[in-house]
Amino acid sequence: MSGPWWATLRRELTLIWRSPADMVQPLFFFMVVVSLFPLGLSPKPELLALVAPGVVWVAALLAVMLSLDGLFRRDQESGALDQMLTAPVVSVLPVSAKLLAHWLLTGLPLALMAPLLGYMMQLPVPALATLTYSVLLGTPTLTVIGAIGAALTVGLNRGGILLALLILPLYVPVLVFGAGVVRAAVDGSPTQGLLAVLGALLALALSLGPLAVAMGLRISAGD
Amino acid sequence: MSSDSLRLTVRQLQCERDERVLFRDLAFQARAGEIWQITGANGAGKTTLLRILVGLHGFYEGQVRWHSPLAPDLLYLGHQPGVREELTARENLRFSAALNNQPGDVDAALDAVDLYGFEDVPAAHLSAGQKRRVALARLWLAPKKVWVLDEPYTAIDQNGVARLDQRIRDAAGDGTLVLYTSHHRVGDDVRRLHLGAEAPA
Amino acid sequence: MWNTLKRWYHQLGSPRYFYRFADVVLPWLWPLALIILAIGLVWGLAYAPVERYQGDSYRIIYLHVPASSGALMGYIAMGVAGLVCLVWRMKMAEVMLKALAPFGAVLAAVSLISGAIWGKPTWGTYWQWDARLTSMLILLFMYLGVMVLQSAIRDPRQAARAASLLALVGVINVVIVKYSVEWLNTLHQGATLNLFSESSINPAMKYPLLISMLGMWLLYAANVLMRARAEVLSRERRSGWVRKLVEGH
Amino acid sequence: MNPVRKQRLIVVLAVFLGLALATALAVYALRQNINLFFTPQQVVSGEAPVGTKMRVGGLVMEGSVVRDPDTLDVTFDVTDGKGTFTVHYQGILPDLFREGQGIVANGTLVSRERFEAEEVLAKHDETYMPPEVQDALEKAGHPGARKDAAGS
Repeated sequence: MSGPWWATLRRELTLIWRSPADMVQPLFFFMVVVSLFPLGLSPKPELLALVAPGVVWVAALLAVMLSLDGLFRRDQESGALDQMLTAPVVSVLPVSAKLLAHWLLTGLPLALMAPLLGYMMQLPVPALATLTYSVLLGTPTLTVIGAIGAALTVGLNRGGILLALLILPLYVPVLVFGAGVVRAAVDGSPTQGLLAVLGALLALALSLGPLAVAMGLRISAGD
Repeated sequence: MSSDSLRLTVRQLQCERDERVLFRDLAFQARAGEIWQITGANGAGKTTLLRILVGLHGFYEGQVRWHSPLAPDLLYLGHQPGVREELTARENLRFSAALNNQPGDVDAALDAVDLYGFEDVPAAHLSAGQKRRVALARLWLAPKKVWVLDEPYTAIDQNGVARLDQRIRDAAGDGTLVLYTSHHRVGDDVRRLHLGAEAPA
Repeated sequence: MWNTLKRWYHQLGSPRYFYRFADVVLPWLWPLALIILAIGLVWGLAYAPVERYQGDSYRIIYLHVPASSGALMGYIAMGVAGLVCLVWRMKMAEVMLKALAPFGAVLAAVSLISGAIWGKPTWGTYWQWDARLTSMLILLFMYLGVMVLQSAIRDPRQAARAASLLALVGVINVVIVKYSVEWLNTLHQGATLNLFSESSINPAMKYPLLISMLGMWLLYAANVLMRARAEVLSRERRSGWVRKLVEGH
Repeated sequence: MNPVRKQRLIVVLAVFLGLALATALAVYALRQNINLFFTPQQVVSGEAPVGTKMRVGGLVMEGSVVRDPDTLDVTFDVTDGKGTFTVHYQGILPDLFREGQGIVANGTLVSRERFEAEEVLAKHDETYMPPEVQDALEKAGHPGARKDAAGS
């Protein structure tokens, strides 16, 4: 039974690996957006440290969202998506493999980049670990929720802006707790409880999200 | 033929799309070993009919009944070949084989569709006809009981057409039900289903 | 009892029967809703006693609370319609889903605006990123999302199914958003009306509130029925009964 | 068991496992007092960590408000009947701020008795009544006239 799942994972990793732009662009976007804030606000360290949790988190959130537009589009245009939906597998399996591959090559790099950007935004060093954990726990949730929107808009023109309208309201809880836990770390407050909330959101997204994505893809195919 | 070879029953099928009735009161029964050619003008609903039959399109009225679970028996080739340009011919075929639980010698199948020597070429460098052949190579992997092929002859050269004809007839001889859309006729014993001549409502 | 309910469900599930039902009910429902809402509002705005601390400014609850409750219930109803639509593929659920969204969005906007007007005298600001205010804003965004998605997909049935899934995900989201922004910041008072315990509002103020709430819900229902009726006609325009209806008049 | 059925079973199990994990994590989080909101009782008993940012809430004690006429400095006591501590704040207080009213303050706990507020919000309580009714209630000594709003 693991055949189709592993085959999909391997295929997705190969696909993203062969078009590195898909992988590099969100990361680059993340860095550029965060760098704009000191220029736009003021380079004062106290001010930057104050807004840093929110800035880094909003930038990460937008980077994940932008990376999702192409998640199913090229499969849909090439007809590969129809193959996946007619194959004798529960479509949640290839979908979950796709999401995992996508997160590994886009979300994970964001989490690894986050402490550097946090440092540039004058976050105190002890809070950087919490920032990394929060992005690590939060980005898969963002990927899964965003994939629901991507699945529903896959066949539509101008899917990009529509995707943003649909999924940004759904991103609110992750943003609130993601930035909140970093702020708590800056203030020296305990963070385990808030990280647990991010974990709970992740578990919820992982258990129901792929089902919704698979259903969204079927709906977009015409069912 | 006996009734247990009955695979598909379609009754009073009606489908509308974009303010237009594509077909109405469509009814037929298909059995194992039969070859069905679906014809009709462009836009007559051939692709939509196939998508309804394989369960991709759900907005229709009437009844479509497969007499045994379809998914494990189905080999569906859609209007687009389903080949990703970033992957090589072999990688593409391997993935569909794994996804569809269709074991078989991937290289031999690529050979059979005249892609010998192109196995490791990324599909982006293949012609339209060659891409379709990558998809068609699945017909030479482990057999399935139902083939649903949307325009399999598109962009295929004469040599390839003859081979495909032969393959379809062989499979039908082994009991596979083949439904395909095309203007090309495989042989005299092929059943025809013509869509169209339906007055707009 | 159960059989009656089941019969209703099936009858209202048929577009033709629904049309007849809406046709009979609507001419009564409109004026009834408007009259009840007017009574509630006039009573509340002009005749109910002033509040001890807030003076007259509290009177906006007679618009604010009915609008907020309507917006919230409308979204939940959309989620239910979405579930029915996805699981049982019922056509009337698709119609209802589409009909519920616009007025719900309007109510969410009314709730935000009236809340802002109220916020100025009580909190000293038109806008605060308070839990309930923020939740209502997100609810408005999610209403808009469902409407935008629906309008972006050409096939009405496909659009309805896509919107169903989004509404269903949205219902889960509303709950989590509510919880998360409550963690972030809470200023808004607790709920005034409570089904299970004694309400913390004086009866002289409560009755006009209940009446205007009833009026607002009826108005919403009338709006939904009207929209659903129009949608049914447009979807079924080629069927025999609609043609007969058009020719008959 | 045929493969698709087996896959379905695995998916269902995974979903239940995920939901159980989500519930467990949520329960754990709820026990951690993640919103760092403390009542006067918790402040006085030492349950609230001194030196960290937090939110406190309670009723402004009658007769405790001291305003500096020259600066915007104000101090007042906050209580919930089980504990009392002093809040210091510099800035303009909201209109609804008055003695006996519920408030929420954001700031830092300096010691178990003193809270340095960065922001004071008047928590408008959810009880609505006409002034005459409140007078009557107060005369009768009815406890409902001063409902604890901050604790709710």
